[in-house]
Amino acid sequence: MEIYEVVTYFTLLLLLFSAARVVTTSNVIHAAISLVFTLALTATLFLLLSTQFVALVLVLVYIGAVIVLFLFGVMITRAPLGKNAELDNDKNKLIGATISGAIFLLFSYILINGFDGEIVITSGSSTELLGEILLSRFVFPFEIVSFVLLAALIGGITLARKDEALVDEDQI
Amino acid sequence: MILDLILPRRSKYYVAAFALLGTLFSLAPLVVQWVNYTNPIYAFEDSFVVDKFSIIFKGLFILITYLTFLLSINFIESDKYYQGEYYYLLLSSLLGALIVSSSRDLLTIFIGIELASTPMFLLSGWKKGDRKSNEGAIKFFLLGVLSASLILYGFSLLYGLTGKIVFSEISTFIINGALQSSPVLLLSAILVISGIGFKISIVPFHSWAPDTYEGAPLPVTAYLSVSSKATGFVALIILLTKVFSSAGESWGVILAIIAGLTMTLGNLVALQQSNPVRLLAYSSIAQAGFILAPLSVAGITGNFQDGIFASVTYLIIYAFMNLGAFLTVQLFSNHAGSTNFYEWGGIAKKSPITGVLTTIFFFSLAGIPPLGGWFAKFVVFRSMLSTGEPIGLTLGIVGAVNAVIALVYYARISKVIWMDELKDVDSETSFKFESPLKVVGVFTVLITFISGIFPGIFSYLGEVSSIFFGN
Amino acid sequence: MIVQPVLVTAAALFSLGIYGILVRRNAVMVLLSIELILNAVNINFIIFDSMLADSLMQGQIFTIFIITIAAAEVGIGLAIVLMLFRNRQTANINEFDLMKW
Amino acid sequence: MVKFDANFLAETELVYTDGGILAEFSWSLVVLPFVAALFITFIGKYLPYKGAEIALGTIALIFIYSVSLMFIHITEGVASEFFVNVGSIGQFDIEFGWVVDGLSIMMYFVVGTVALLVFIYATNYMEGEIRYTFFFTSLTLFAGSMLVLVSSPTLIQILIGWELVGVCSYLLIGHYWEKKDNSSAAMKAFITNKIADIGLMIGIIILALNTGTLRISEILYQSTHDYEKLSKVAFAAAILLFIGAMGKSAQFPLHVWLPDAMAGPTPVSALMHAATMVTAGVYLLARMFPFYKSMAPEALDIVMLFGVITLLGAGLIAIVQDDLKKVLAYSTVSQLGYMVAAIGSGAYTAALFHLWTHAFFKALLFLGAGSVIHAVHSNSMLEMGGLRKVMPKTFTTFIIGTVALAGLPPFAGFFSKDEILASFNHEGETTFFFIAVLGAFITAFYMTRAVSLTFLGEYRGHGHPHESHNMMTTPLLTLAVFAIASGWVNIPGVYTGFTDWVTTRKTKIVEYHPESFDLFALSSGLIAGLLGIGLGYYLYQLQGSAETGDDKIKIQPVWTVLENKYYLDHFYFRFIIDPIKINISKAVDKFNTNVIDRFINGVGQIASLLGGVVYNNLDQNGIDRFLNMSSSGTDSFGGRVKLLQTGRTQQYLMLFLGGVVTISLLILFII
Repeated sequence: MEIYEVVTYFTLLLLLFSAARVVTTSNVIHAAISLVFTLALTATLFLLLSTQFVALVLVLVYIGAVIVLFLFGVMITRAPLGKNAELDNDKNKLIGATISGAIFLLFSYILINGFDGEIVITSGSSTELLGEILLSRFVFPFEIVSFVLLAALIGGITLARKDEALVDEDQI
Repeated sequence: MILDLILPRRSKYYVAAFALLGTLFSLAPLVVQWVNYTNPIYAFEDSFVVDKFSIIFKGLFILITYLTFLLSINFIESDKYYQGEYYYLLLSSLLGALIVSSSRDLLTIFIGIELASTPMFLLSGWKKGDRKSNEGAIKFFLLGVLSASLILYGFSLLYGLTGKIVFSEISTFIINGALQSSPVLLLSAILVISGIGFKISIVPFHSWAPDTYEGAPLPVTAYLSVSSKATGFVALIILLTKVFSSAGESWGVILAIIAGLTMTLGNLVALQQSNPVRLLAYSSIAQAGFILAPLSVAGITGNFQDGIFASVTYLIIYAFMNLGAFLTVQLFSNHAGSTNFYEWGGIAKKSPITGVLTTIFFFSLAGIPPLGGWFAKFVVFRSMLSTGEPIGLTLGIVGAVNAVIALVYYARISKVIWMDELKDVDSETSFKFESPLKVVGVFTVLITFISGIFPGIFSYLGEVSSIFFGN
Repeated sequence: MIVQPVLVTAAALFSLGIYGILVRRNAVMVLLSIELILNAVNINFIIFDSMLADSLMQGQIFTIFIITIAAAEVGIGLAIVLMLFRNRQTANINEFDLMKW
Repeated sequence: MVKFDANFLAETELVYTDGGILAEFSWSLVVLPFVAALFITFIGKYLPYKGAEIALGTIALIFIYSVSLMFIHITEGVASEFFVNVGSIGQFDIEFGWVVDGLSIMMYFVVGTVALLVFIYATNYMEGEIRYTFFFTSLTLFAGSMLVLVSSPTLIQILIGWELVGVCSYLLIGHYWEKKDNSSAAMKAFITNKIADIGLMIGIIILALNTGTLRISEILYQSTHDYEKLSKVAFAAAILLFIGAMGKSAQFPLHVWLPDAMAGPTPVSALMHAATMVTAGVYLLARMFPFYKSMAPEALDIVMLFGVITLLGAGLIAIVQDDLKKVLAYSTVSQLGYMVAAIGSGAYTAALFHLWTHAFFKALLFLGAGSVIHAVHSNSMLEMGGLRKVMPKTFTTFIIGTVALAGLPPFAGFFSKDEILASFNHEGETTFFFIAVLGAFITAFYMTRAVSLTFLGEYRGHGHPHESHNMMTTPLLTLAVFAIASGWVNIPGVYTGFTDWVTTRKTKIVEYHPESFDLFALSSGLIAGLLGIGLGYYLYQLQGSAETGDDKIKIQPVWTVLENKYYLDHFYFRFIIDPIKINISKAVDKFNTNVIDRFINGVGQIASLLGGVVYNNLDQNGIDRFLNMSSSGTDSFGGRVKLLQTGRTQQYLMLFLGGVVTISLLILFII
């Protein structure tokens, strides 16, 4: 399993690196692309853990749809493209770093002490079984999630729609 | 059994009246359930349950939503907003709340919470042209998503620790494995409390509330401060008692501190407010502290029955009186066209009935008998003091001080509307008090009075909470 | 292989996301950071699922739901940002401070 | 100090009748006012007398009912209680109900009588005032709330009545709410009372939790049977209940609301300061007396201490007041101090007896003052004087009230004050006894001052005062009869009916009661009273007229004293280092006639100076400033706290996450 472990650690490192890029780069597009990399690496990790279906969903939903949505959002809000020093709020950096650092230390302390299990790789495709469980045991949440999506859809369309009649007079 | 969950779907027909009817009809299965009730019914391998606790809360949620609809009718019509979408989103949120009250596993409760809050993100920004509304929405949304991810992280730790997602199995696993004081469990409890603390707007997770309340359309604000908060509390009660009950001593102390802070901060800042909606926002933060207090004491002592009873009683009474308070604020601010209540001097003379209603609701919030808020405070104080624990006593004293502080601003607003000089005496604008709003007023006033004078109706709750904790 | 390194990586992702939402000015960037956080949660669930060799695959199912809901959240978030942008011509969340105190 | 006396309670297996149908229907006493208030609100405006007739009729019914209850109580002795269960919380039953026993019947009678007379008076007094109908609604509610309180067999009902009284007083004090002062006075009363109410509420909860019941009779039974559980918390509970009583009965330092409450219309002041509201605290202490006596005798000492402080402090303040109603207000506080101190000393009957007589003569004095104020359209005694000629009826009745308050025989106050003094003497509380005697002296002094300034001398105001309408003087005359005769129901050695009335309870209270007059107490009280009157009369009457003989300068001594007070107000209290010395030397300068003169004047000066010191530094400035400061303190703190709310989303997020981190660190590494 030597190779396997090396590959996993390498993935993790890359994951960390690209995640750091997401929040530190001063280029909007780079941040979005880094997020794509992060998600792709996550999917790789999932594949390594032989949870193929989830990896697939991640790739399809996130990389296929969400990121496109993000890029779309970036374009539409005319966020300054290219390098831009204005992207970060410098005053917050120190506090932000402190808080996130504290959270990281705290979490890793607890996680390292709390879990010491081995990863078990179940070989073979589990997708069929997953689908079965999803539609029997978890059919109720499955139904409900459709409501969430529908609500988001309806609300999102309503809010994002341009609507001259409703624009307030007092806006600049 | 699930009929009451399916019924709200009718709202897809986008008609206000139909939504109202649908909501009312959905009460019917609840009544049937209540009458035929024998034992809790479980479904989906114990992840969904119908017991008296959930029935009561479903009834509460449906009633509140019904009243919110009534509040909304005029608002929506007057501004020509998207009616159908509005009602659909409110109903989705209701559905989420209903699911939360019945869910008994991590996934279901999470989806319930999400379904309850996602539509609210949208609704709080419903006044599209209003920048305050937009701003409230983005604040609400960002903090909401953050809180959801905290809850999720907490859930993932729980899952990792126990490998289970059904509450009863988790808690059995924890007790069998003697994991009560495992740091992982505690961390996950903290994350879950923080995440839900956002929904119930307790300090320090409260900061979105005043801004969002101020920006959102008033009926939505009323719904946020009542139903959304109640949903959060139900989720918190379920999670704390069904999952984390064995670690009660740890989270009890923290919750007690939070409750004390929440009351004090909410009240002190409320003293400063001149906008009635912000005042109500801070007051509802303070009230959340009162609801939380018995729960925290219960965590320390392990006497959940008492604590839950007090919290639930307070929550239910609070729901109706706060809704009423929002109603009157809506009426007055519509009339006065000003969001500074110091400019409302003598406004009650324009509509004495509304003035009386305002006074009733605000006094009830302040805990003056024989109004419902008094009984609620009594129960809460009782449960805080009954333990004899130093923390309970301290919290009782903090609560007592706060009850006095709160009276100052509650009484101030009713003083202003009655006793200060009438501004622009000659303005001829007639006072509008539409009939749907009247229904709300009558209903909430009735509940406020009945709960104060015949608190006996809440004795059922004692039974209910014991059953709830018994299974 | 042992789980700790993966868990710690997830925690790091989580913290980085938090750093992002605290530091980024542009609302869209904040949304990106939130995606990082949710991704950290996903990794957690999957890793626990593998660690426990859960026959019910509850972790995987949870992850699928989270991905779905995250997609919904992104939609909502972008709708709100869009609305804000239309009214104020900026997506800088620090300029949204009409209401305070 | 107070010795535990195991025999003060005699177990009686209800040797009294249950009062029959009359007692059974006593709930109507409580329900009637509320129903009436509804009627007044909704149809009052359309009636010929704008709702006053409903209020009057209701109170008349209550009066008749209470008289008949009193009658059967005197003939048969009634002690019974009735409960209606309205639900339960946990193991507690929440019950409302009504209790019919000596104590409550006495209170029904007092409330009924005084309220009836005040209502009659008010119909005329308030004529043409704004919100006439609303005034009667709240007045009826006020009386009704008081009845809720005194008829209560359970602590929870007491709490409800307690708060209701507070709310109604808020409405009534702020009746002329167009004036800012009035509405702030109402707020002050409301909030001060609320502070005390919270104490009461917590005390009640503690009691209930440790006895498992909310019924007063059960708690009293347990407290006399030495229940282990109760005795542990008894002291705390007793003190908390007393805090509640302090608020309502205006005991130091929670008395600040009462003088301000004078902003309300005079009939309200009369009702509030005589029969309702302020008696509630004393009533509560009396109702819980067996509990205090057997479980928390140390708490009784504290009660007594506060009572004595109040009676002396408020009495001194009353001396320097120029506002007629404020004199009476501080006098009420002082008399309440007597009652509370009496309860504290274990003199249960004496306290209630003083409550009983005080209710009548204080109502009389207030109504008389109202009559005067109505005539001269001013509260200030500086604008009165010489009114005895134009208002003979008011003058006569006011004099009767004054003498009754000053405690001269055979007026009511004499007997009740004497009984309090006698029991102090009996208990061996020498210091407190002399303070109380001093209090009696002060009482007589300031009342004489008030009478002199108001009725004697020459008229100094504007306008043309005239005698009030019969609707106002009739209640005065009736109350004057009570002020004379109400003391005769409890004359040691002659007739002690009152003792039997109020000790007739489910568990009969047996306590020390003098068989005959305690001559020492009697004479010291009497002498103090006479001295006070004499000194007052000398200072304010004789001296002024003797020196000049001129009408205009007849009021010279008044001016002198007031000038000094003015001086004190604005100068002395800023440089408080040696006020007494300068003042005495000034006094000496002014009155260098003879030694006695000097001495007498010195006493008068010192008394008023002391009063001024107490008033300006402790009462108005000290406590007021403290209250104001604490409220502005919370305000400014709130102001600072609200700065957290910056409106910036990211700072909210920081607060949020910072909170999570802090909590995690706390919970994981500290707790």
